[in-house]
Amino acid sequence: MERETKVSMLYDMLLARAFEERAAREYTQGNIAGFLHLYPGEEAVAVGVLHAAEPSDYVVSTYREHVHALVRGIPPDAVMAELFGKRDGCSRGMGGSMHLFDRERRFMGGYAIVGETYPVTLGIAYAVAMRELPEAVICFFGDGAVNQGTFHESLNMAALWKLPILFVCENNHYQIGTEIHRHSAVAEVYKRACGYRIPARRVNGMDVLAVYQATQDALRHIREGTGPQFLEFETYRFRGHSMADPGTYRPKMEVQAYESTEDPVVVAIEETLQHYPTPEQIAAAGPDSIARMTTHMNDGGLLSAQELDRLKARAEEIVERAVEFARRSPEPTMEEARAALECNRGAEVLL
Amino acid sequence: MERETKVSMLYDMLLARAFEERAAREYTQGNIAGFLHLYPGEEAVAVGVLHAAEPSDYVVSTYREHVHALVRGIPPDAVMAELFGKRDGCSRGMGGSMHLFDRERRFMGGYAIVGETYPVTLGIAYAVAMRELPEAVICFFGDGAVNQGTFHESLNMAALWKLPILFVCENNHYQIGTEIHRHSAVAEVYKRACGYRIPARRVNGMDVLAVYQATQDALRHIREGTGPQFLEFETYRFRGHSMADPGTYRPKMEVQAYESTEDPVVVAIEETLQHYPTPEQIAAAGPDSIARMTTHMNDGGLLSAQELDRLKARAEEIVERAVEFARRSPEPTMEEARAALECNRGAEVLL
Amino acid sequence: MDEVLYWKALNLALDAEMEADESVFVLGEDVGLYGGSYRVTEGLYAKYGEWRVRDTPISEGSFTGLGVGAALVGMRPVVEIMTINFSLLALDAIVNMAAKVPFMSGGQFPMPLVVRMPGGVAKQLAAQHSQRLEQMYMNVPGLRVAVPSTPQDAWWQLRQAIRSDEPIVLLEHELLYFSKGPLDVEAKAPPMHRAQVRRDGEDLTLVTYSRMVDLSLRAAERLAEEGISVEVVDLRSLRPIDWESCARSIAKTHHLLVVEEDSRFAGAGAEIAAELAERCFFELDAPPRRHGGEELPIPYNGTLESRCIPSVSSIAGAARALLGGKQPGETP
Amino acid sequence: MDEVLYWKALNLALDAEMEADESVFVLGEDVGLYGGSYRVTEGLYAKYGEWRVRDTPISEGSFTGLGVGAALVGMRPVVEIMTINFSLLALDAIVNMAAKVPFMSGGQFPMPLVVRMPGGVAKQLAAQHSQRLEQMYMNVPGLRVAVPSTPQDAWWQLRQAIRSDEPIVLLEHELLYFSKGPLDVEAKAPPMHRAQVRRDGEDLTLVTYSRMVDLSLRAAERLAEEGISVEVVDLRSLRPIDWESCARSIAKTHHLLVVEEDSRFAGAGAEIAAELAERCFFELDAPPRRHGGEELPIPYNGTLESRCIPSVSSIAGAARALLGGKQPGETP
Ligand SMILES: Cc1ncc(C[n+]2csc(CCOP(=O)(O)OP(=O)(O)O)c2C)c(N)n1
Ligand SMILES: Cc1ncc(C[n+]2csc(CCOP(=O)(O)OP(=O)(O)O)c2C)c(N)n1
Ligand SMILES: [Mg+2]
Ligand SMILES: [Mg+2]
Repeated sequence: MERETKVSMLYDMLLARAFEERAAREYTQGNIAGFLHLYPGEEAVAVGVLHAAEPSDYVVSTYREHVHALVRGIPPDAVMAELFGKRDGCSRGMGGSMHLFDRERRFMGGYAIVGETYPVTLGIAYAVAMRELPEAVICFFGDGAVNQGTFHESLNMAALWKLPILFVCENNHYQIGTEIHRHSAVAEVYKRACGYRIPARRVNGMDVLAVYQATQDALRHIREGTGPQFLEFETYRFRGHSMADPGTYRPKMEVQAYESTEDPVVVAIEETLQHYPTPEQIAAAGPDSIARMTTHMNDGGLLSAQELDRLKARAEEIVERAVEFARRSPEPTMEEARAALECNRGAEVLL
Repeated sequence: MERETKVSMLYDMLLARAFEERAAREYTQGNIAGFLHLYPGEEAVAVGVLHAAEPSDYVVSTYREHVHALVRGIPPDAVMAELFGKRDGCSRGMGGSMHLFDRERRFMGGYAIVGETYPVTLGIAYAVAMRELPEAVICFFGDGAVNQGTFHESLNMAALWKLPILFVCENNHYQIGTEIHRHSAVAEVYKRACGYRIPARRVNGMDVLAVYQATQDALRHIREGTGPQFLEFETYRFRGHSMADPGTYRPKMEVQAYESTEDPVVVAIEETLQHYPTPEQIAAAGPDSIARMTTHMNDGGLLSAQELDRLKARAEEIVERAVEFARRSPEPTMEEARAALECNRGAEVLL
Repeated sequence: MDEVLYWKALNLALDAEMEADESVFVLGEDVGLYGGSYRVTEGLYAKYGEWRVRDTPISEGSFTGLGVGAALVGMRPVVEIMTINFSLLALDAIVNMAAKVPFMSGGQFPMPLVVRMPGGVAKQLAAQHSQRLEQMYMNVPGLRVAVPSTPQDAWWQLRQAIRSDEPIVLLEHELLYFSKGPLDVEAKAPPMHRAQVRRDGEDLTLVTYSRMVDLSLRAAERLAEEGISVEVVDLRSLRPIDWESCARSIAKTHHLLVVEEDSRFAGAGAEIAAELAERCFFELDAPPRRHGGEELPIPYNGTLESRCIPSVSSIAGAARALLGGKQPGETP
Repeated sequence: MDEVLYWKALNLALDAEMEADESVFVLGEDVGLYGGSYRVTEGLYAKYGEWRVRDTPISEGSFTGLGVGAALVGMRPVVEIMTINFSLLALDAIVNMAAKVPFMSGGQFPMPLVVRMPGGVAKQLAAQHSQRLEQMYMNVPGLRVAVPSTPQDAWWQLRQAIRSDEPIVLLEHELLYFSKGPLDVEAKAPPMHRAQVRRDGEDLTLVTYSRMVDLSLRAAERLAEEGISVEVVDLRSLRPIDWESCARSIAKTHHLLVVEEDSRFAGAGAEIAAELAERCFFELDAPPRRHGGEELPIPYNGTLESRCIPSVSSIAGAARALLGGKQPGETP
């Protein structure tokens, strides 16, 4: 892999972290409302997967999708403005945090009813297959989403018709407050794909290089026309389920056990808090998937401490600018809301 | 196994066949209406499974459930009267062919929306488990029903909470006109249970003794408290999907291929017909699961030709009487319909 | 002009649109090899192949959602749900996705999705298979709902629905499939949601749709013999509703009767009657009335089944009662 | 009398019924260990254990169906669907099963099922999470629908629902959970579906339910200062509806305004207005009016969101307009 790719992945992880932390802060200050589902801890998944994808591939995501959107190339300005509900948001302020869309970048949306990403993906992939295009559709979902009926229905059809789909499970072991052993009879999510004969693997989702590699392999198979592939990435979210969730349901021991292998400090903060940790606390928290990548690059002589600082500073600055942009963006009007609803009316006469 | 049990199973198969053939005739004569899904060809499944069950077990079935109801012990009179839509039907004429119910016999209903039997079963089994009773719940469904989302959701919960459920797939290889390879990515239905770690087996559903044996084994495990079991019975329906379906979508060769191993003659009639074959044609059609059992008993010296004739005659007579009963039973009234809807109102004051 | 069956008109419409536009495809249970439960897709599998006429597993939620996904990238899927009763399993795809995604994206995506489904009370199909449920689709901003009652409208409205970039639910009636009517394939279609006066009259405006149009017309004939002149308005669409056409009629007759097959309480007729009661309040000489089905799931028994929904004579009775100022029950 | 929060009243009701009857159990996503998204099941897991307070996977269709199955054998399941938006995935269980099985079996089986769900427009939850959907449950013979607007009613109606052998949908409002009100646990409950006059008035009958009761009462206060006397009727139930209480009020005021949070077209208000327009036609001095939400999915943006549903001032405006004979839009 080229050094450039690695740097770019690291930068995206830094940007993702900075963006989400700032979003949390803006939320507590009342600039963002509604449900806000943050991604810290899971960055390696979005970054590894989407760096391995082509711009011609499609992405379908959930309500926890800011980072997918950013890595896909939607400008941070447009994402932040959407979280603020402003006119220059990527969904014009109509969708908000859980419903980011960008047609041009083939970012087909964040869907907030658990299980919707499967059939949407199925339909896009059906169109791709029918037109015999070399594109793939990447479908994100969580471990909890695996128990929705559409998972089963859609995987069956995807396999039956050999559709070009990469199913990506972000297994953070929790469905809000319910731990995976309490929601799934088989906790190794990738094994659920066996009922459809879809090739499936479990991969360490805290290791961005492993994620990237696994995704590349899977996409290659898909482009060979052999049908869908399934990847389970084991990961962990450092925060509560959403900004409304203190996350106190996770036993301290468990959080620490996970940290000791992956992220020894940062998460300990969480469960004592009703509120989101400060950026300083998080910064002080030590190695996680980002730290791992940083170490890897340092050890390989690919990145100096100065360069790292520069990347971090750039990320911070971009986020700062995004907030500024979002703040200044005007509110959408009722006329714009009506126009959004009627965007497909065209010249058609209704009555 | 006792001779008595075998005789009783053979008799039930004969009764089932006679009942269904007669229902078909009554349908063409306008005494039965709506959708009428018949069971000829599949008798060994209902008979084998339900003979292995206890009266304290519960049964949940589909719209193709007349034979399940009969074998469960609902009087043929009450079943036929229900097909006629009469007051003495087991659902008082309100449910009809697809909705047979008998609370006393723990026959928990025929459900006509594909996929409903799973959650209903789940709920009954949950109650049984919660009350720590030694009962099991038997859930019938077809090969096509396996692709409904509730299959997945319910099997996961059943396995997760170790509920006492026997899942019984009647795999007749068709979802109306769609053959199993065109509706399921994995056509070995029992393998679909692997995603939930539910023990599963495929068994010849044309062999009533094999069905009985497999069911006994499975129920024993269930009563040991180890959770659900899954049995796939391979079978074949000799008729169209319902009386509205000529069944012409099945290639002649395929039907014959199946017959040559299991039922060499009877089915050939079917696909040439828009109408149901006459009882004479069917009678002339030769060995199927019933013939197999007859041969087995003859060979073992368990049943003389005379005894067989007597069983057949009894079955015919019972069916004849059932039709007579159904014919004479009065129609239900609008007041009875309202009473059925409000059966649970009790002394409660609504307004 | 040719007379064709309703199902055939739909079949011709599908064929015409599939021929004209490669992005049109149909999917559903048994729509292909089998030719469709009600023959609507007959012959299309042979002509267009399995990718454009796709037999699906029994997975309503996901194959309807497949339609949503395909529409997002410019395909024109026509999803057949075998009957409206099964559409409860697909409501998330229709209500939460198809109707909302174009809006939630700020107007970025097309949604040229058609969901067709037969419904209504047919012949002793019992409670789970006899639902009407039109009202479930009416209260969804972002959806349009069409209810063709004739072969001509079936032909027009299905084609219009396929050509529209908005999501449209097309509700067909199981008992209309084998009804016959004239079809002029060259005739210019009226706007898809325009109501149509099917019979002129002076004394009473009867607003209805789908299968009840035919029954209402027969009731109107019967009433004409008694000297009562009924104007029958076929709505053709349940979202939006062409209020002007209704109001114009009421301004003439000063009496309103809404006829629907569904249970009266909170059925489609509720919106029709409520809006017209408000709009035409000062025009009305008598209370606006709804004549609908009984508040019961449909019984299997045939006699009871037919007593649960309006008939020609019950409609005539309701009209007489309205004009006579009596309760429907009081008039024989 | 104690003042308690609405969620707490529900919590007390569950606790009381679980204590009284071992066949009562609750299930849903995060109702157990986590204590419920809106705290309604708080403390119950510790007290009653996991079999009676069951955390479920995200499988709405099947765990609601589980409730149906358990009810068939005499259990009293209380299913929590995290929000009404997800209940579209459970409609088959509620509409095709719970509401129909007792009937289809000819009256053999009990169905003591309660399905609780929060709904309504809360605070910038966007289109998929801001639905009201009451009307979807109203057109289903065999179901009953309750909409408590106060802690006292929450306590009464949830207990009544659990004790009833019929299936009942209990619609709670997300913004009511943290509203406070008096609770007298000893007071005798009125019939579950009885409407309640929350404020007496002479000039106008305002019929509403759920969160809109509070807004309507505040609008009535404002109007009182202008000399307009509004009678506010809280329906408390959407199926059945207590028509007599509404009609009695209209007989006094001769004016009807229906207020609902949902989009107006084919919302719950349609049935209310249609039936009352018919029943009270000769009592009414002005057209019966509905004041409801905009015909839009709910936008995320906060300003637009609040403009999409009735507010105290828009309700007051609608009342003034009705009495002044003007269109709501014309009044500031
Ligand atoms: C159908 C449905 N049910 C419930 C919810 C509420 N809900 C939102 S996120 C969530 C948990 C999802 O868990 P998982 O799939 O593991 O994703 P994660 O949030 O952990 O990324 C739930 C239950 C929903 N949005 N949709
Ligand atoms: C949800 C739903 N979709 C479609 C149907 C229509 N339908 C009735 S039976 C059937 C085929 C079921 O096939 P299978 O499960 O194999 O059972 P079989 O009829 O072969 O016994 C279909 C599609 C239905 N009743 N319910
Ligand atoms: Mg998770
Ligand atoms: Mg089958």
